[in-house]
Amino acid sequence: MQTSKRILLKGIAALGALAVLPRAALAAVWPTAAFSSTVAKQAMTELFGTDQTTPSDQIVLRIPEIAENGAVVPVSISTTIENVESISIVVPKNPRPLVANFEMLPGTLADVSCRIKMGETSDVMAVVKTDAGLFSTAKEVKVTIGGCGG
Amino acid sequence: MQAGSRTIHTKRIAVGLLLAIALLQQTALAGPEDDRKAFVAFYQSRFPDIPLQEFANGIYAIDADARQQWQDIEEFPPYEFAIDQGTALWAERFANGSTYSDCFASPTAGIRQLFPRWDADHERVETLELAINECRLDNDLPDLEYGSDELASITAYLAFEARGRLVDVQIPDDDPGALAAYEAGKQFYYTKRGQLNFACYDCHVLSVSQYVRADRLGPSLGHPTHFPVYRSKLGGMISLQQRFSGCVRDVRAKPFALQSEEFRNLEYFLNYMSNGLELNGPGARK
Amino acid sequence: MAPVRASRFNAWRILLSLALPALSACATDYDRKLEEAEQLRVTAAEAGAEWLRTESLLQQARQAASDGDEESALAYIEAARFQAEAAIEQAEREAELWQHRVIR
Amino acid sequence: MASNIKIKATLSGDVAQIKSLMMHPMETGTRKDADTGELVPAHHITQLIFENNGTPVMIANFSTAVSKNPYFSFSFRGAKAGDTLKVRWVDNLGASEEFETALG
Repeated sequence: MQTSKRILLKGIAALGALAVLPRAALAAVWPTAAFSSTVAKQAMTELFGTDQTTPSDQIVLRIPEIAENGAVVPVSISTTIENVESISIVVPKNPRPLVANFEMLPGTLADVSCRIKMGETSDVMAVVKTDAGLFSTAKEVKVTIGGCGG
Repeated sequence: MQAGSRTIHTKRIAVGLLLAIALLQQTALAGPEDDRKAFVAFYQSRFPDIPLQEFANGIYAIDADARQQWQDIEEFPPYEFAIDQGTALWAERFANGSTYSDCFASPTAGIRQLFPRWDADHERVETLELAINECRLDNDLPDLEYGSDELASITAYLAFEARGRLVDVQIPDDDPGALAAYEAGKQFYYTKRGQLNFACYDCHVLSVSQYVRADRLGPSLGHPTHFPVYRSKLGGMISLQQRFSGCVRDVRAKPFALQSEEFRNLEYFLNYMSNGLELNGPGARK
Repeated sequence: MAPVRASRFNAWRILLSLALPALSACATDYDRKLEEAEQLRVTAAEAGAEWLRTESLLQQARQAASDGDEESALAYIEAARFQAEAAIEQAEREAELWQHRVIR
Repeated sequence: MASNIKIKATLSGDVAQIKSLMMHPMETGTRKDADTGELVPAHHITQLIFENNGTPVMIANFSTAVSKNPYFSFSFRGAKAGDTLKVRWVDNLGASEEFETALG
């Protein structure tokens, strides 16, 4: 609990000093509004200030066509676009479309993987934010209802 | 006329007798090893492109898209937490100073493949789970609940330690009880049950690789090699018998208790069918 | 809760048996049918062939009866009885039939 | 007690690939408890922060839609053998946990 209190204080400190702190400290604030939004476009506007993205074939989104299990869908995103600031995963048909957002810091390579939950068949969008704007690619993932499993 | 028809009749009886003898011989000869060879031959002819050892990977030997997702999960599988917990539990000293190791003659890498085995003293099939609780009993400790995380962690650790060893279930021929247990397990496997009137055989032999709603049915050959498994659906570990229980429920029959005689015999039969395959547990499944 | 309900049901039955002899016959009918269905379920279970929902159907019958809904109770019993009988038949059939499926 | 965070790190040149696995329920807040029928409150990791020798190299923000027992992997440049990689997560209920490992 001690640790968590310290972290909370840090968060408050970061909020109070937004203008002067480097990006790393800035990002330490969890984007509540974007994550709470129930509409993909709104979530993106909360996070990026706009919901407009440029489709890009320089983003590699590796994700299954048919999810074995909607509770665990492996996703990998990488890109050759330069000066990446963040990579985000948006699943428009999820109750809360913004799934995760990864802040790239100096030295971080634009190549991330994780496992996500999907409530139903939906597009999965990878949104890459760079100093030149927002780029994206999307793939549909079918989520089916299992029979017996494993 | 009369003589002629009698001859034909006699001939018929003779042919019938011969057939009966042939059948009897076949039945008498069809021991576990013949069963196993026929079982393996079925899957090999059904999936000629799949190498025998691949069957240890279950449905992922058959379904490429699912295999990719499984491999992604195997990059860093959640069952590693269970292995860690099992490692710690295995090392713990009981109040009397002993450890689990003291109950088993083999090193940790040599334990998993000893089970299921015929326990002549108790006239029953002994599974790894049963043996762990026997060990606890010998040390005045209460049983671990079948289906508990603690027990699954220990079996996950022992499975991990035994990776690469071969399934090698023995049916000692000096004890008719062992063969009877095997036969009971075999009967269970082929018997239709439940409101849906399905045998294990119906799904995992006749309809293997077909879809049941969104799931593809896995082969029985190699099914026991990778348990216990982390099930994504449940977010936790399950034993082979918990999987049996799920299957029985899925065909709308009342499941037998974990570690019941029925399930232990089935485990004995199924493992025997997979003799010679590599142990690759613990596993990750959807 | 359950014992209270049961006694309420008993009281209701006694009342009925006093006032409506015809309906009280139904109550006995219920007991007899429940007992029969339960026996069949046990037979199916002993054959290792009990179906998934038979026991819960009988439980639902008892619940309906204790709620005073005899019609539903009898319907649940009938469903349970059907399942138990079908399971017993299945087990008898399978005692022989399984051998024809064995991979040889 | 074993840690609830596991890290697998590999170095190739000055690039470190970090794979992490955390034990966490990642409750969505929309799931009903099977026994009580009550909603299970949301309980999920919000942030996962990696630092190499004290310098942040990745901040991952998670919603409830990251799978139970989260897995996350990434790579960064400028690493060398012997560096201390620290990972820390914080969840929405204010709990946190951290883990350190040496690279290489």
